[in-house]
Amino acid sequence: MSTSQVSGFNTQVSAPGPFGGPAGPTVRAVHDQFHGDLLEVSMGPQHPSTHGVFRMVVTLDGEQIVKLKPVFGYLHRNHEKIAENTSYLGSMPYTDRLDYLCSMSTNWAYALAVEKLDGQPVPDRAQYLRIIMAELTRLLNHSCLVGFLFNDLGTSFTPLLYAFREREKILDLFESLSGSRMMCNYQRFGGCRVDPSPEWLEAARRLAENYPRFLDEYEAMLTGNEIMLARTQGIGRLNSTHAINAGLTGPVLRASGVDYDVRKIDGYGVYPRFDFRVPLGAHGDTYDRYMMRILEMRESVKILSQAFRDLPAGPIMDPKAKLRGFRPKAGEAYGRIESPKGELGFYLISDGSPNPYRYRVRPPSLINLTLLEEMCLGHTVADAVVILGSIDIVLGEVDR
Amino acid sequence: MSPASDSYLERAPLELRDWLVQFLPEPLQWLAHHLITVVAVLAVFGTFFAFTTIAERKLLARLQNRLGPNRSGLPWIKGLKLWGLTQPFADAVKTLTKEDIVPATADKWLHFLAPVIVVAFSLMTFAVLPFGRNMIPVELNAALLYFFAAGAATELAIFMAGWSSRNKYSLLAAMRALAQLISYELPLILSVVPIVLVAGTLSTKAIVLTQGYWTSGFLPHWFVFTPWGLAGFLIFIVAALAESNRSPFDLPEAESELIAGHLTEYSGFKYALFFMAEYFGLTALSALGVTLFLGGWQAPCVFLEFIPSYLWFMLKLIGMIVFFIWVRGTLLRLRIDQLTRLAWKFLVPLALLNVGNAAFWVLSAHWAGPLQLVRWAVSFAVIVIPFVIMGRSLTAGFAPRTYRYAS
Amino acid sequence: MTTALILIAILLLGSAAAAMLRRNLIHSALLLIASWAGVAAFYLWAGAEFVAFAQVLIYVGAISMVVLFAVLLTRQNPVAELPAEPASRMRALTGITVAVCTAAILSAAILSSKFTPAADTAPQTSVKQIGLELMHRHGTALLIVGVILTVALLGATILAATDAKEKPEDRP
Amino acid sequence: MLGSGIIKGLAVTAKNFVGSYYDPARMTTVEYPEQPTVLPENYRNFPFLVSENATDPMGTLRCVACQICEKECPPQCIIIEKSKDKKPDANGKMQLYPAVFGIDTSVCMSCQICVEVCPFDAIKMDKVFEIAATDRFLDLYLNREQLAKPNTYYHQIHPEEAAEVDGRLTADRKAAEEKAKATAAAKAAAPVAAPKPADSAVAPKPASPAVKPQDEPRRLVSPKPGEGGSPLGEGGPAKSS
Amino acid sequence: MTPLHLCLLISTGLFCIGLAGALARSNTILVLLGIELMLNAANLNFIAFWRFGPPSPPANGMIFVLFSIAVAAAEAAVGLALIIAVYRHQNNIRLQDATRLKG
Repeated sequence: MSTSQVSGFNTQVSAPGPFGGPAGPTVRAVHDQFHGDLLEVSMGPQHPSTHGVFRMVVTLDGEQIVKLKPVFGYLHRNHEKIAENTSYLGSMPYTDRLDYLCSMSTNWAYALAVEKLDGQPVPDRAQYLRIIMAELTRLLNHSCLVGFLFNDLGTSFTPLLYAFREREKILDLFESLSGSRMMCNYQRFGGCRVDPSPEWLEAARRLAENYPRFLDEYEAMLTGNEIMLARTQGIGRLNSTHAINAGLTGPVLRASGVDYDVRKIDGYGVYPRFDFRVPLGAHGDTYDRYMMRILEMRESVKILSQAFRDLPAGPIMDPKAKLRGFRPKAGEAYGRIESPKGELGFYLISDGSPNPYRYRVRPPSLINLTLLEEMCLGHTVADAVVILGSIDIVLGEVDR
Repeated sequence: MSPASDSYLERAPLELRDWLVQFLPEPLQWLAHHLITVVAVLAVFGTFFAFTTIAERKLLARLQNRLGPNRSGLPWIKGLKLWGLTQPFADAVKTLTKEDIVPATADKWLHFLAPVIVVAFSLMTFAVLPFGRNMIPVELNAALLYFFAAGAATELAIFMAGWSSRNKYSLLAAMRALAQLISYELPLILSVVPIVLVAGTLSTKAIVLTQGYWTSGFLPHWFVFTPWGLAGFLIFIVAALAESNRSPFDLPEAESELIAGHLTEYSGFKYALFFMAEYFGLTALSALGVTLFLGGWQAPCVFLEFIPSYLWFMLKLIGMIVFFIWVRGTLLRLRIDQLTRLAWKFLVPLALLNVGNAAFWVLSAHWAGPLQLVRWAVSFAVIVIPFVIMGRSLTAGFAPRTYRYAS
Repeated sequence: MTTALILIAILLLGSAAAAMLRRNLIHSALLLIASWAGVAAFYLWAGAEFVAFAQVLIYVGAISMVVLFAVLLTRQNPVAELPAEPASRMRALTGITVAVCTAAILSAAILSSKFTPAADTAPQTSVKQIGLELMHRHGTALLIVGVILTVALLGATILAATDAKEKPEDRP
Repeated sequence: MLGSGIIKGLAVTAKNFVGSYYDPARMTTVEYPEQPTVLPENYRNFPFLVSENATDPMGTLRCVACQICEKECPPQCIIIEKSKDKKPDANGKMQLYPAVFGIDTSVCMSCQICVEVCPFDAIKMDKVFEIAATDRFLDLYLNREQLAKPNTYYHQIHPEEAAEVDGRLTADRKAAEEKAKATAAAKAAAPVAAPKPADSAVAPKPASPAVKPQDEPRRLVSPKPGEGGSPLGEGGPAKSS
Repeated sequence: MTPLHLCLLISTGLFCIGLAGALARSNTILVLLGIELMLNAANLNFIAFWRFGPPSPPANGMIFVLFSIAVAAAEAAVGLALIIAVYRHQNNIRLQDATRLKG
């Protein structure tokens, strides 16, 4: 027998395979003089908790992670290049598919960039509608996130389905307004596509009003749970220097205690007219990242109630806005918003033709992912999936 | 014995068996006697397993505000849905007809042996459980010891499954299963020791009989209604959850990390066997819990004795299983180090204290009048104070936080 | 009666011999567990129920787990294990010779001794009786065994434990 | 005390368990084939071509083969070939018509941009969603005949929007006639310039249960493969039986 | 040949298999397991004599075996812990490599 099966593992290092790689067996031990025997596990791209076709190559010492390599690109769709060969309007439905959980905010970021490029004004009502949609999207995204986070933590789908119950209501609203649940394609350059009816607004207002009740129930269920605390507190710590240096944004950055919210900093749209607070974490661990989402949802509810109160009447589309044959003047623009996952930006260069000359997305999911190894080192496999869950990535946006 | 304990319903199953046996020639009678018992246990708990799966799916669905499986009816009858109750049989047909895939590099023999061993041993545990008055398959002097001995082999099978699959996830699951078994066998057994101490026997039948008294007719003398019994019961439940790999201790098959753990490379019939063994294990441990702590087949009140004993047993068993399902629908999974820490730093010391507590209970058995109150108070204190203190130290550093907002 | 004993013996000796011959440690360990189960079967056959269950519980349930754990934790550097030096072959040969000699001597001794015929049924011993015996006549021994076990477990824990270094906490 | 959080969690799930029996707001699932999904008026899935007359759909297509939608379609799933001759449209004006109009629904992403850019209200969004096919090339490519649906169908699926469009079209028609009368000039071939649809603020009713998808699910399977000389019919692989 | 002869022969066989394993194998774990087998063989003898031997105080043999099992468990625990410590030190568990007592 050429294989030496003396130990528990099929530690076969017989003849190398035809292409120089190790031959055959699936279980292969990696030897490392500092850690003893290591096990290399390729988690994904088909794995229940990598949130899509994401892959982590984890090197384990027992259950502890000594090395983690994120691998992505399995969902690359060439979005940026396609957009350079499509009209400005034609890219709008593609942006739905970037962060497919929050198409409304992604739409807005793109519309913002194009409006900046062309100097296109937006009527007041449309600005308010955009904020309503963006905050509803934030509720939707964060509900999803906390649900999935608990699934990564090992619940049998119960919190996830409670979260999905609420998400469903928001999706129904989106569907009745824009015609599609997730691929809303709602924003246009210079306004919005459809004006919501009073009934719709009433339904949305009631939803926002009832949302804290769901949050209370949700928090009562698991926020104080001892297992939950033990599984999340102190796990995946990220200090603020690291987070800033890596360019992280969104709740992940704020959980590390950095006060950075594009809504406050840029004041894009009509956000300066709203009264809301930005929660900040102190430890930068998974629990803080989870709580950031919960607290942001509560703030979103506040923004929504103000928006429904102050929503002005008027057109939803700038009358001068062009739909067909749209050609912005030559120049460049960067439009960014605080998407639920972080700073989402679109960088556009126009040469005056109907297609953008250069089109680039700054995806928060991808950039927040860069510190995954940093956060996971020294923790166990079980923690790695939780940390990944707490970063909140959508592979459509990571791979583009 | 009240007359109710000798009612027709009570005796019916046994008399049916005897009636069937008498048709056979004399030398075969004892064999038939035992065969009928075995077949009856297999049939009852096979069906029970089938309905546990559907009950679990339906209850979990309701906990999650869903409907659960409600489609499967009977074949060739359209429109008949039966609330989906035939779902397990459809599942069985599905798993049995699936292709059995064995990985190319797997250790074929162990891969095959693991599900067989796990089912065999989990079924063996049923032999010493008293399902009703005079309904116990095998009467053993050392029944409890037998139960734990048979139960110990199941995690071994999980290890075999995980190791032989030659899959990294399965291997990690195998390691976890070993760690879990080593950690939780001890508190499980220690939680039972007080019962043995007080009842003075290892025989399950005798333990049930010890609990068959009532104070003024409606306060049953079940062990769970004593301070040490309650503590033992809680430790037992936690350890039983861990032993049967149920949430929140389902680490060997932690879906979010290890895909399906030791079951990753199993399909078809072998997977079904594992699934079955898991539920058998759960049922057996619940049944043991019922036997030891909840009075076994005894009725809770004297005037309810007209309901046959085996029905009481089933009722309590169902109650336990529903509780396990409820826990599964709520809690999240521990990490492996937390799991072992919980066992060694919390459950084992508590269980040891509880043994001392039971000893005190036995020694103070003759205390009467106001001393009785003292006895209860001391017994409670011995358990509650360490629970609070050790609970504090276990969760030290973990607390809900308050957050500041940016100005 | 004797047939059952011979079957048990085949299981016991066969699995033990196979365990010692296998190169795969996990197989060895699992075969050994089978052999221990065989010993338990022998106890059952001899009428020592309590000991049989204790054997299963302790050997199959506990020691086997520790052994498997040790096997998994001591994965070997594959390069170091490959060559089978002549020295080890020599030692193996010596070991087997010694074992065969011992077996021959012992068997001869056993076969040449005369034993009084045994009783037909096993001596009746209940669990309670064993417990009383343990607690009264062998109380001291029991205590000593308890101390040995405790010390052994503590020692094992200290031996196997690594000195875990606390990582510096990185606070934001 | 240890365990209090766990007990709280158990209480919440128990509440949900009980609530699932008497509180319909908690249950969001729909038992699908028996219990039809209520689609909101604005629901969109795959475009179709509006024809004025149900009896002669090919003769009364509103589409004049201007190819704007073909150009604007982001995934470029629309294929149009102009006709060589002209046919009178609803106003009696002589117009081109699409000799070939195909939509590859395996590519279409239902983004509605074709509807928004169409100046003739000729293409609208359908509401079909029970679509399954056995051939992923031929069955998912819809040709002119399969795409054409009468205006009455449009009224059925999007009542408010259709009424609004119809009103606008008749007004335009009247204006065109008056203009034609007033000028009495030679027959103008210029197409009626419809206002941009995005300007026409369509008021949807989200909660209105009036929308009933009583239209039977449209099968996308073409009865005869390769019928109507579809461009994919020749180049595509032979349909496997 | 009485059953006692048979039992003793079986136990001899088991003992010698264990002895051969302990002497011949170079893997420390297997050596330890060989020793465990020898212990078990001794236990077989206890039970055999308890069952078939001359009358003795009741349960004597069984109690002997119980003590023996307990000590064997302790031995296995310490032995395996030692093996793990050796493995940490020299990165394999071959007996012939463990020649130095100093760490």
